[in-house]
Amino acid sequence: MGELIVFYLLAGIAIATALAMVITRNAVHSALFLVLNLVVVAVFYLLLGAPFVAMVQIAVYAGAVMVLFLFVIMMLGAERVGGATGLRWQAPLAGAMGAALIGGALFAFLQTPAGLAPAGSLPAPLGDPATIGERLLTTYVLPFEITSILLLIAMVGVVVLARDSRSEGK
Amino acid sequence: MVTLTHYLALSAILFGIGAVGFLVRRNALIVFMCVELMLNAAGLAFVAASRYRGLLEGQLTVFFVLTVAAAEVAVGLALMVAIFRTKKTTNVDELSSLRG
Amino acid sequence: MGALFEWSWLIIAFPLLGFLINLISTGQTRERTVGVVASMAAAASFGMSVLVFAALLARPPEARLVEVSLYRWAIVPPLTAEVGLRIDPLSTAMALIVTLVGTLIHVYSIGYMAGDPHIRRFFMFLNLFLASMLLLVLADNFLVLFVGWELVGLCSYLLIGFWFEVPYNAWAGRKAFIVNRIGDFGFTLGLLLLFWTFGTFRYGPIFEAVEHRAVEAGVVTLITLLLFAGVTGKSAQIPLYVWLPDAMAGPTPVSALIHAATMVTAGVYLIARAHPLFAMAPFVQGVVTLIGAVTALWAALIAVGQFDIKRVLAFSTISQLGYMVAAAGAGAVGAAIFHLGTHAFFKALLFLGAGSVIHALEHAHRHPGDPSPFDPNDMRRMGGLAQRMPLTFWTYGIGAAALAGLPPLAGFWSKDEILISLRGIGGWATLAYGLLLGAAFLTAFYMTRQVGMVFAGSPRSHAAAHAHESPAVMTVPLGIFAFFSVVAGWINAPGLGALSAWLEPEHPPVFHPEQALLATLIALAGIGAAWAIYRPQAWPEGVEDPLRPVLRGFFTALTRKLYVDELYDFLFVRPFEKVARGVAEVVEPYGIDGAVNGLARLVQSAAGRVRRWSSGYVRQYGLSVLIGAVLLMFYILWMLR
Amino acid sequence: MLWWPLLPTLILTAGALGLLLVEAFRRPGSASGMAWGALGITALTLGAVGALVGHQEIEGLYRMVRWDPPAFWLSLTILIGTGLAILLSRHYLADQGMERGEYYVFLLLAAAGMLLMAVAADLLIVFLALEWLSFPLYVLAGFARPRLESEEAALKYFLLGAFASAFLVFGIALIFAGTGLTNLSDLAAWLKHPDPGAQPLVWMGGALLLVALGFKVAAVPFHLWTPDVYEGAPTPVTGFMAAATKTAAVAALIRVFLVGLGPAVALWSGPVALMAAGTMLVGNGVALMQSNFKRLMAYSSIAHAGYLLMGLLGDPALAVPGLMFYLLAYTLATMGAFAVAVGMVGPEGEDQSFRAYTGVARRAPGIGTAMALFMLSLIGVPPTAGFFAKLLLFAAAWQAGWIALVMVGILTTVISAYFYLRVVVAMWMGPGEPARLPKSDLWVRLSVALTGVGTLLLGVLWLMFGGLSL
Repeated sequence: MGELIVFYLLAGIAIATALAMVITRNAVHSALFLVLNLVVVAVFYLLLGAPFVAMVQIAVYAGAVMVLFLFVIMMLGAERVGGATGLRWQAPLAGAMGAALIGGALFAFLQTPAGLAPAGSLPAPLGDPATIGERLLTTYVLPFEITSILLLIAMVGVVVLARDSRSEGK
Repeated sequence: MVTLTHYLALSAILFGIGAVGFLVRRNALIVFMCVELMLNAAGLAFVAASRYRGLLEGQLTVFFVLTVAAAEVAVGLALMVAIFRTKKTTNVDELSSLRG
Repeated sequence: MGALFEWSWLIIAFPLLGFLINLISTGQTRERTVGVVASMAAAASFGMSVLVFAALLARPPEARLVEVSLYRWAIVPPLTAEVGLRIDPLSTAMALIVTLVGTLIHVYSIGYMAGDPHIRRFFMFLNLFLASMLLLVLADNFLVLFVGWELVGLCSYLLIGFWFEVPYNAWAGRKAFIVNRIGDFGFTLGLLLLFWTFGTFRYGPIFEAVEHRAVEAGVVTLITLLLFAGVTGKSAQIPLYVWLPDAMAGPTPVSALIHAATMVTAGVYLIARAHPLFAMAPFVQGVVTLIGAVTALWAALIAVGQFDIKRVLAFSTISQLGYMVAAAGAGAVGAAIFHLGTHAFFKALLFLGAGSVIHALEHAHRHPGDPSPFDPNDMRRMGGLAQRMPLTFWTYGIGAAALAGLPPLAGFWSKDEILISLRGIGGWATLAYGLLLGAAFLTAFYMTRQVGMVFAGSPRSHAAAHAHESPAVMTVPLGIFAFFSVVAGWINAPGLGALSAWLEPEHPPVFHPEQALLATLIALAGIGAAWAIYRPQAWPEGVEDPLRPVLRGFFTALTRKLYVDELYDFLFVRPFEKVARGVAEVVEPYGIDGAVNGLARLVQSAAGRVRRWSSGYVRQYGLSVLIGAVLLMFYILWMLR
Repeated sequence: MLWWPLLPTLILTAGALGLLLVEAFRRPGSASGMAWGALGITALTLGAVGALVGHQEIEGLYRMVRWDPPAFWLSLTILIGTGLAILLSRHYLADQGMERGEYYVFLLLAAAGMLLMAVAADLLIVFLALEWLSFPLYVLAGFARPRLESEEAALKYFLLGAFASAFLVFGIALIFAGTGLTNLSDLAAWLKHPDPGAQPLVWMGGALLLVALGFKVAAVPFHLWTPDVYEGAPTPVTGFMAAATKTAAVAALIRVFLVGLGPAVALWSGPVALMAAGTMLVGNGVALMQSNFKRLMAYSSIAHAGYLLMGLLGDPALAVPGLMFYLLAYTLATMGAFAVAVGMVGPEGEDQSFRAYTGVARRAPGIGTAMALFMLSLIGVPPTAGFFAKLLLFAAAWQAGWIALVMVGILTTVISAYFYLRVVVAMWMGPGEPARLPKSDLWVRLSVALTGVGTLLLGVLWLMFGGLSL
């Protein structure tokens, strides 16, 4: 029972921060609400026996990535955007479609008896960094290497995109 | 008792909110943040499933999704900065010269 | 002897080789060389055809079917197609006709096209056409036949628009293309249905299955009907004949070879080839016979009111194709192919003769440096050419008489056999018989009219007065064709019957003296009636056409081709245009001719609405993705019920 | 631990990274050396692919990747598209003043991601390969920076691509939640004896995967990004996206839907058929309205996505070879058409409206003939490769009972003749003298010639595709 209360409490915060992020006008506030949301999800990860992923979530996502976001928002002065839009039906239709997506998904999940199963046993050492590290270098060595290449591509891509082509002087 | 269905429902709600946000916000940066929210929702579903199935694979997959998302953020923000230099805006509705 | 058949693919390979040689030869090649190479390729193909024919002739009649496997298309189990050649009496007869006529017209083109800056392109297309036509004829399955069918069509469009600098020519090429697409749409469906029904495209297994009645008659009826849709396009039958008159925009040798002697007969060949299928669908046979006969009469009628020397011949071709289709539809394959052969010779002769006249008039007109516009095809500007171009006149006269059906020329025998074959079947065939007799009268009439207008009397223009006989490279083929136009009918003459025995050993040709007499009398009546109206003495000065006062308004209708183009415009093009304009403001940045693009406009108006989705807004694109996702999800939920 | 299936990807990646080093240290100046290097690496990779041709099935690296005959054909097609894109780029980059060596690095990296997609045997690899091939494409689409259209194209592609990949990840999550599996072969085995309690999750996940892959292959209603991105991106990149990316997306569709979700075909065939029909109709229909060549080719690429989707539904014994053949034929014709388009670009800028093509063929008949050939192949007129390709896919769909869909396919093929021929008509018969003639750049000419000959020859050589199956 206590478990359930904690879940609903955290879920409420997660949904509230997500909604706030979408609704608030100021981009800086949006980013901060997203950070909150990411932290709440990290707490869920801890509850679900995934301390390593929770740490990565906090460090990489809530930490580095969102700082980058905030930095760019500040740099561009893009807290608010002006200008009218010609898309009159966009927001109501998008809202309706989003509601339909959520409603449909919930309906399907409720029809899934397998999903109602109690938590399986995840032996404690499985979620810890050592086990994950071992897996990363055996079964998941290929995705691991691919990810490193992806990071490299992103890095070079950023350099290419950010370099001011007008002042290259080639 | 908290079941997998609870977690999946929560992740679907977060995913839906993110998708709607993508479609209603005009600031490219927020639009992109909404994508992060959606990926985050998917991550929650993975970890929960991992827990309820007693498998580690879900957690590992989230690790990869997180890393790739970080890389994607880098590319995306660089792109937005580049456009801002040319067009002085991050309003996606003003970037609609290509059409038809 | 068997080894020779293994080499029969050379028939197709020679023209292809000519095409390739001219393709890779440098631009500096002398234009004469180009023509000679192409002609030699065609001649080699003819030689090979003769060899194969002789080899087949040496066999006993029941063994005259050789299937040469060339290529095993080991695709995947359900679709195994073997590419091979089918050497049998029908295909060798066709190959002989195609290569012989083709070779002669290649030679003629050397003279006719001399000086054209794009002569290399011309001969390349001509050789490619020949190879494609032979592929169509010699193929042993419907799929390869279709490949050839499309290839000859492609060559035809390219050659109709050969002088594409003139917008009309380009338009004519496109019209031919699009009208043929309509027919080929049916053809494609027919092929798919055929494959679906029989599990193969090959003639052998299909005919075997038909023989054993292994398929339902209803399906075969549908298949043959769809195949016939393709025939109406390619062989210019009602209602899709409208492209052929405009196809005369191409150079004259092209008109002679492709649009008279060979390609347009592909439809007749298809019916003959698929005869076992058609035999199983009596209803379709009736439809084919009747459409052929109506086309024959209809086109002959329009030919009476034409002034363009080549257009008369074009409508005549449609009419004669109607004869062949009617005969093939009635199951008289021998008669149909016989007429196909004789028609190839005398119609090629007529076209080349017309080309010779046009050539002469063009040169005579250019000579004094007169800049005024002049249409060398207009028969109203001719007259009195008999004295100035005697060779052309005599050969043309022979061709005209053969077409009119005067004994003992070629057309007489073949037309006679078609008429006989339609007798005694009863029902629709009797009606067709009557229609074809009427068409025979009109044929004699319009050919006499043409000869009278072109060659008799006195010149009606400066150019006609100064015309000279064409060079030998053009007149010699005329002589050769004239020779064949006289004798080609004899191979099937009574007592000999060689061709029919070759094609259909079980059906020897019959000769009814009273039928021959009737046909001759009808032809003479047509000639007499025309001569009464068009003889120089009866033709007062300044009258455009002495027939006009006789027929009045109806003559105008004939000159306007009985308003069929206008009717199609009214029935199909205009409504589409109206709907299209009403629904959306279609921006048409590139002028497309309304005559053929009505369907496109309709689609465009619908597309205009869809296009508004591409508004340029990222968010809207995203919304479309989300809507798609929701639709997919609800489909899944619906399946989960 | 068998890593052979990765050999082509590895060679290409290593080569690309080597080029990146060269670029970092080379002196400023013409980047043609980089183009030569990229070509050489592509050729080397082709050799590696060729070395693997005989192998029927290799599963490797903890069953993450798998080599089989489709992998061979997909890799071959991707590399051909890549090689042609490199040939087209040199002249274009120089003319447009964006001659930077990183361009080739990104081209090769994108191709490496596509090669990975061709051998993917696990949903995780499908996701990573999709991102791998997308990152360089985002950069390449915006490579003509600071030209605004190029940047706009890049941002649109990026935002929508990220949006779609979120659907992909969520879809994989749902499938994992339902089955605990991400391996595609295991998934197929699971679906043969499914746990009914988990089926809704799996099917929902499948639907979301269809969204993401439908986006990548440009299927209706996920196609809207295509024309804008194609128009704005540098022309050789557009060609590369139209040809190679399409191949990679089809590879993903084959892997996920024919291998992984194959046993559940009865469930997804309905929506895929609707998508195929809608894609053929919309792609060909809206193409009629276009007056810009690049947008026309974008709608052409959408239309062909429809035919390819139809291929997913066909009898696999026929449809899979059909898809391979179709992709090869489509790649050749599309890259050929883009080669002509690149040839029309001069230093003064780029005009891709039909007006710029008016009468060009009369002055350059070789180019005009080749373009006519490409357009005929895209329509599917025999004897070009496009005809046999369409024939195979139509026959496969017909065999599987999708007769109405085949009818739509034939009908839209007829419609497509109008707009493809408009290009040919403008080039051959358009009024007036051409404003500009194609450049006599050897590399561009070479690609036109290669694709032209290929389009013709492929029609004859399709017997090579015998015995090819999943």
